Amino acid sequence: MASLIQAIRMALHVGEERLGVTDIFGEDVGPPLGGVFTGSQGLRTAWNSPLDERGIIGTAIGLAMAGQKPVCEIQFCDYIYNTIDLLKVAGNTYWSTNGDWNLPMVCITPVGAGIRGSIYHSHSFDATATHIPGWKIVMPSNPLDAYGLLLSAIADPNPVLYLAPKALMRTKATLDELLPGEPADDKLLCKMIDAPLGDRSAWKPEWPPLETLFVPIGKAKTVRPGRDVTVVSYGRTLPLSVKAAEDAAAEGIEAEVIDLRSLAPYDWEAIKESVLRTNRVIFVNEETEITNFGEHLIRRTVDELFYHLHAPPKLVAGAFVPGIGLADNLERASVPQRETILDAIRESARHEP
Amino acid sequence: MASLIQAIRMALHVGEERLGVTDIFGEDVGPPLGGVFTGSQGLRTAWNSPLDERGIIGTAIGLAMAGQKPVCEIQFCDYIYNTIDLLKVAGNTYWSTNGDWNLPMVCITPVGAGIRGSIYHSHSFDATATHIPGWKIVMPSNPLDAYGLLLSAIADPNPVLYLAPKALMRTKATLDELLPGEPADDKLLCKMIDAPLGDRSAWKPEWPPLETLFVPIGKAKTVRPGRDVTVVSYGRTLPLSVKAAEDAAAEGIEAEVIDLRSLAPYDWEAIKESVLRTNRVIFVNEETEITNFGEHLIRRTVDELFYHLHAPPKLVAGAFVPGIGLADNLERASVPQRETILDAIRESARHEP
Amino acid sequence: MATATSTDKSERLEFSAERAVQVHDLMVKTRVLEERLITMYKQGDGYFWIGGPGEEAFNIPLGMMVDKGQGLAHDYVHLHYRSAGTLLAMGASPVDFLRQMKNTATDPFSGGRNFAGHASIRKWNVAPITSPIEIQYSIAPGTAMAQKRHGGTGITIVQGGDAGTAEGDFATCLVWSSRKGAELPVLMIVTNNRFGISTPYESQHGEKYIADRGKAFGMETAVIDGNDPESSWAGLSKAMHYVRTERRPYLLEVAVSRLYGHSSASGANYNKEQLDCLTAYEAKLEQRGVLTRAAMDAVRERYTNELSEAAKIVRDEAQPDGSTIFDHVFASKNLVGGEL
Amino acid sequence: MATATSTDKSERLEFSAERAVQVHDLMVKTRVLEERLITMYKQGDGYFWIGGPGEEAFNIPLGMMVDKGQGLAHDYVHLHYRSAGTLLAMGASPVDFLRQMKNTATDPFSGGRNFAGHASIRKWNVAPITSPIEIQYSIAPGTAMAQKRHGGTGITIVQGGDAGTAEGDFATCLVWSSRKGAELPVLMIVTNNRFGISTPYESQHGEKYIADRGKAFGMETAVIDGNDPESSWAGLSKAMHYVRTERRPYLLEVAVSRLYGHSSASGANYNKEQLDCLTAYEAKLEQRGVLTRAAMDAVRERYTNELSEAAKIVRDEAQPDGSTIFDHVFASKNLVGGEL
Ligand SMILES: Cc1ncc(C[n+]2csc(CCOP(=O)(O)OP(=O)(O)O)c2C)c(N)n1
Ligand SMILES: Cc1ncc(C[n+]2csc(CCOP(=O)(O)OP(=O)(O)O)c2C)c(N)n1
Ligand SMILES: [Mg+2]
Ligand SMILES: [Mg+2]
Repeated sequence: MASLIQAIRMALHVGEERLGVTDIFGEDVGPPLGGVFTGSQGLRTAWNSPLDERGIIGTAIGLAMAGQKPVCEIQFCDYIYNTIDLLKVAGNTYWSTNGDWNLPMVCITPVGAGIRGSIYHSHSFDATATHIPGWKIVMPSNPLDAYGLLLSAIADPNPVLYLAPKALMRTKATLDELLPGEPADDKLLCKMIDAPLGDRSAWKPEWPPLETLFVPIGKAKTVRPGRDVTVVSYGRTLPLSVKAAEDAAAEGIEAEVIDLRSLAPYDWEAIKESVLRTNRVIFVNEETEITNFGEHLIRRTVDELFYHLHAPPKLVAGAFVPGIGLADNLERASVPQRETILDAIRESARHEP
Repeated sequence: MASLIQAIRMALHVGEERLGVTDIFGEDVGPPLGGVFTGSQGLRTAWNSPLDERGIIGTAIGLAMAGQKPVCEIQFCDYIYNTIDLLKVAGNTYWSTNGDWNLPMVCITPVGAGIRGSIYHSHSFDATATHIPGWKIVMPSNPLDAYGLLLSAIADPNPVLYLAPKALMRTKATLDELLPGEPADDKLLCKMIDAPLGDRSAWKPEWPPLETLFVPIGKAKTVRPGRDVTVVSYGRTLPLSVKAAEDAAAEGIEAEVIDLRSLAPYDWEAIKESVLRTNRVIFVNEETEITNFGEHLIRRTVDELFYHLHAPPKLVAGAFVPGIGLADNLERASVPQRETILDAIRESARHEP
Repeated sequence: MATATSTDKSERLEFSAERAVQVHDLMVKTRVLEERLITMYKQGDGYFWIGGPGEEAFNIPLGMMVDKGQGLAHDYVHLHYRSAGTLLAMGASPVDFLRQMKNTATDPFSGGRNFAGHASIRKWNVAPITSPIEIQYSIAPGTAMAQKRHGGTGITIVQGGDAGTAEGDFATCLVWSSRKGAELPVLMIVTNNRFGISTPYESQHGEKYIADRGKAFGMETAVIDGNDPESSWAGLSKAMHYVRTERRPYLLEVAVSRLYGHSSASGANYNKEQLDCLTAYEAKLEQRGVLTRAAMDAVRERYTNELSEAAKIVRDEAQPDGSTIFDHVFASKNLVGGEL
Repeated sequence: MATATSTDKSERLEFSAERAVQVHDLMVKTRVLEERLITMYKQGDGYFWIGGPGEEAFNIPLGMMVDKGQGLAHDYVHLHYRSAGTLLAMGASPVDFLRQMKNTATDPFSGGRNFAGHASIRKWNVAPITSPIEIQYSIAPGTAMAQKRHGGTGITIVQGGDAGTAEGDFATCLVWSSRKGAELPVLMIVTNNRFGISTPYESQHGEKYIADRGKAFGMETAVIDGNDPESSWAGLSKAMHYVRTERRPYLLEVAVSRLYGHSSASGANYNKEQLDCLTAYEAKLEQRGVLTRAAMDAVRERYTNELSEAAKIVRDEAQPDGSTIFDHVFASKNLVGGEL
């Protein structure tokens, strides 16, 4: 049973061996470290870049132009904000050239709070990212999706942004969600593919006989059925939403929880189908709440489903403050908690139209 | 009667002479050009910077730290996207230092479409900007507000972003909206303060005896009263909205038009008061429409005014495509037109709940 | 078109008459194209002009010496908005520049979406020319890295202006191209016209030569006169030969003129104070007896007529339809990966 | 604390015994502080540690030589996250670093908001230390410009690591500091520990010396040994004297050690392979007869006790309340402009 970060690493391995990945690179991505979250340990094409995010995105664009398949990493999404112009260029190149140059590149970046990362290791990036046209954007919340979305991202001929929820990196798959080919024994898996502590110069991973699995970009997944209220989330707040739904169930409220998984394009049909049944909807993410992607989803909801709503659609998101403070009290007050989500579920479900 | 860009220039002059502005700088901001839109012609403290937006924002931060009052310019907001990290830092410094360092700086940048500016001279910046905490953000739609908002921005102890709608730069004040101290004769004004063509090395402007006027940041203005539907806009789409409201009036629909003027903080009370009367609301801007600031306003509307709405709140905004194409057809299809706004007004006003 | 082999010849100070005639022909062709574009702008047949008159004596040798083709064996070319000469020398058709100027649906570079001078020719490895100054320098290491890995003699050429070197992207290219043991076959070119829009070089640069910035990185550098095609050819020969064979970076600074100001935004009028490389080269050719005044006038007349005809064709071509804005947001095929 | 005047003295190769004792005292104080912070992290009294053990022999002379004060007549100091030594030498109190480590409401630098090592001391012109690598180099020209205009001897000092020089911001500082006729009084310092987290210098740099990057800009440069306080002092004296009096930039590269790895994320364990500047300096002082082993042990014991007491105090201090996240989003007064 792989952890989410092991699933990423295995997908990168399959990408290298079977999907033509030529370069996995970024700061500390190559040996000896193999990524600050271990995501690129033991990979054949992984290399360390200069400490220069603009160079990383620029070089990925250039590699893609030259017919390579780069997967680049921005070490933390907190440090991606000096590259927005380049991300916009990557997203507009196919369009600006009227279809002359596509750019098959993947950019992975860890996002979100929940690890006491203070101001610069807690950012979310979904609001900024979803405002950049021309990128596909995915965000897994479990190892199987982490694996299958990354393979789809690699296979895609467009720039794909892969937002990896930092706080879920060590989340394990469940037994019924094994990656195709991975051993069920997680100790064994660690022994096979985790780099040892200390000197690693002679170490080589022993990859399990993995099969490809493509989680389609643009497809949501209903992770908990329910009739009373729809909760749409992704990334770190997805498992929180599930827990809040379980709490609500104890009070007799059955919340349906949808893992959006792809933010661009996103699965509007799945949201719509659910809201048409529950007539109530909550969007949950941990981004700061002004000009937030969840607000787009609310706009679309009121645009298309206004008369099906039995309660105002709700957003549960991060406080609009300049950073997430280090102290536990500050972090908890800044991003959605299980209780905040539960409150929203209660409020929506019990709302009398 | 000043044009909008002359109003900016005169505000900068008053800023220099009476509000302590020490540096007006950016690419081509100093002599001989005085700004690509002439906004900084003849100003005492205007100077040309290297072609380096990161240096411009960084230096403005440093100048502010050192007790100066910098007004920097990013020549077109299309070129601000490599500085988002620095803008975030400017916005979070007061908070991150728990109130130790405030940063009194103004950043002016021209925004928007409407001048056939193609992919890189047509961007809007309000979605990205409103997602950055710690900045105040203003956007005038007429010369008087351009003047009064800029003076308020200069006087503010915080970073203030001043979005100048490119297509309105030559919009003239009306006679009842003269700047305090400016001559009513616009030819005379041009002669006094516009740099001559050709060699300008010996030229000096002759400034009219201007008075300060502070349009408070955070205060909207109702530019057209109406009982049937509220239209909230700002910048270039504000006069378009007024025209669409006039068209609607010919059909018997009385639209109230609010010029938001400040995007952060924004005047929620003004919106609320109006929507409580009209029960219908349309938000208009020209930014691309996914994760758009108007969607935030819709979210807040459904959060607080859900049961007062007699029609779904609407967003009229730019198409979510990677750029605004040069050809006239492309530009028209990409950003709101008078007719699109009129359609939305009709649809909202005639909507039967 | 020169191939990798022919450019590998070491520099020659004198041109053959044949090459001189060819260069002159392309210089005139480029100048006439730019003048036509300016006329179109002034007559309202386009919203904005920016281009390269004054850079022909460098850009044309550059285009002639590019190893043109598709894929890693050939050169990748990352240009900026003054590069029509380079592209004409590579074989591009002037009419396509008129199309982009008039933003017709037939514009092969952008389908009427982008400003004049923003070409994109994937089949020749010509990267899309973009408006944000200097980002091509952050992108170039990517194509060069792929070429280094591939082997052969293909190189990456990246070009931009003097003012733009203040952007961090220029430094990015220096850093990424010169990493020890991972040096890249990049020819970095700075065409120095001593202006950024209205801002003079002297007021913004502490460097005597921009090229000197390469030295700390162990890069070969040179400063050449780009107002003369023969000195351009010699400088480019040397630089290209080095990059092709050593597979290491080279920084070339080139003095050029800006003959019609920055762009249509600054009037697009001929500036008599700038050295005109075409006039200068014509004087040289006449004096050397390579071409007569009459012959050169004939060349100009031919292109003037050609372009005037081309403009008529373009005038009748359709504008793109508004509904097409949603086309090409996402690709369904990996074109750069060889899918057809 | 050295004033501008004392640092203006030209470099001296030998320290007075007095200064040596003072430097040693501060080196020990800093080291003991860092060790205490690491212990706190390891005991769960903090979430993350990053700091400067291994840089004391440079950072302390730097702090001693800063012209400390508020406003344009004094130095502005833009540091990074390994700078506790500099700040202690300027007179900061170690207990405040413990407070930030434990993110208490009493943390004077950020009120429990920011990571350890992210100081901010406006009253001494110490700019807020931020996490994004290298942006201080884009900010520094602003304070320096104000100082240049103001006159006097106040300078701007900006410091960062070796790997970070790959960011465009480092080039921005070179460009903006050296514009002809508008040169800025900036002392650019690169503390080169030859690592960026796990990535060795050799793998990412084509430059033999980072300092060489200043040369193209006409900047004075030097490379010095930062593992010895006396060579640091000499190098800093020379550099500061130049910047203070010439009002022009200077780029100083300093070789330092990284004694406890990158941060707590890499274990924060003592690395025996790195040169320990404190051990080395103590050997020197003992050999010279300036201090005995016993005296030096006493210094360490004193600070160890002091810090252990301080940790106890901090342990009982309150954490910030969740409701305070909305404080300080906007300022109502222009503090930097002198409003009180
Ligand atoms: C990032 C960015 N900033 C600003 C501009 C606006 N702009 C267009 S051309 C130009 C001057 C470029 O000067 P230089 O690099 O010397 O090239 P030249 O035009 O002289 O060939 C500027 C500031 C831009 N296109 N991109
Ligand atoms: C812009 C940015 N990118 C990445 C990081 C993550 N990061 C923190 S420290 C570091 C290495 C810094 O190396 P160097 O500049 O040599 O300084 P040192 O830590 O060695 O003193 C990295 C990559 C960051 N903080 N900021
Ligand atoms: Mg130039
Ligand atoms: Mg280092």
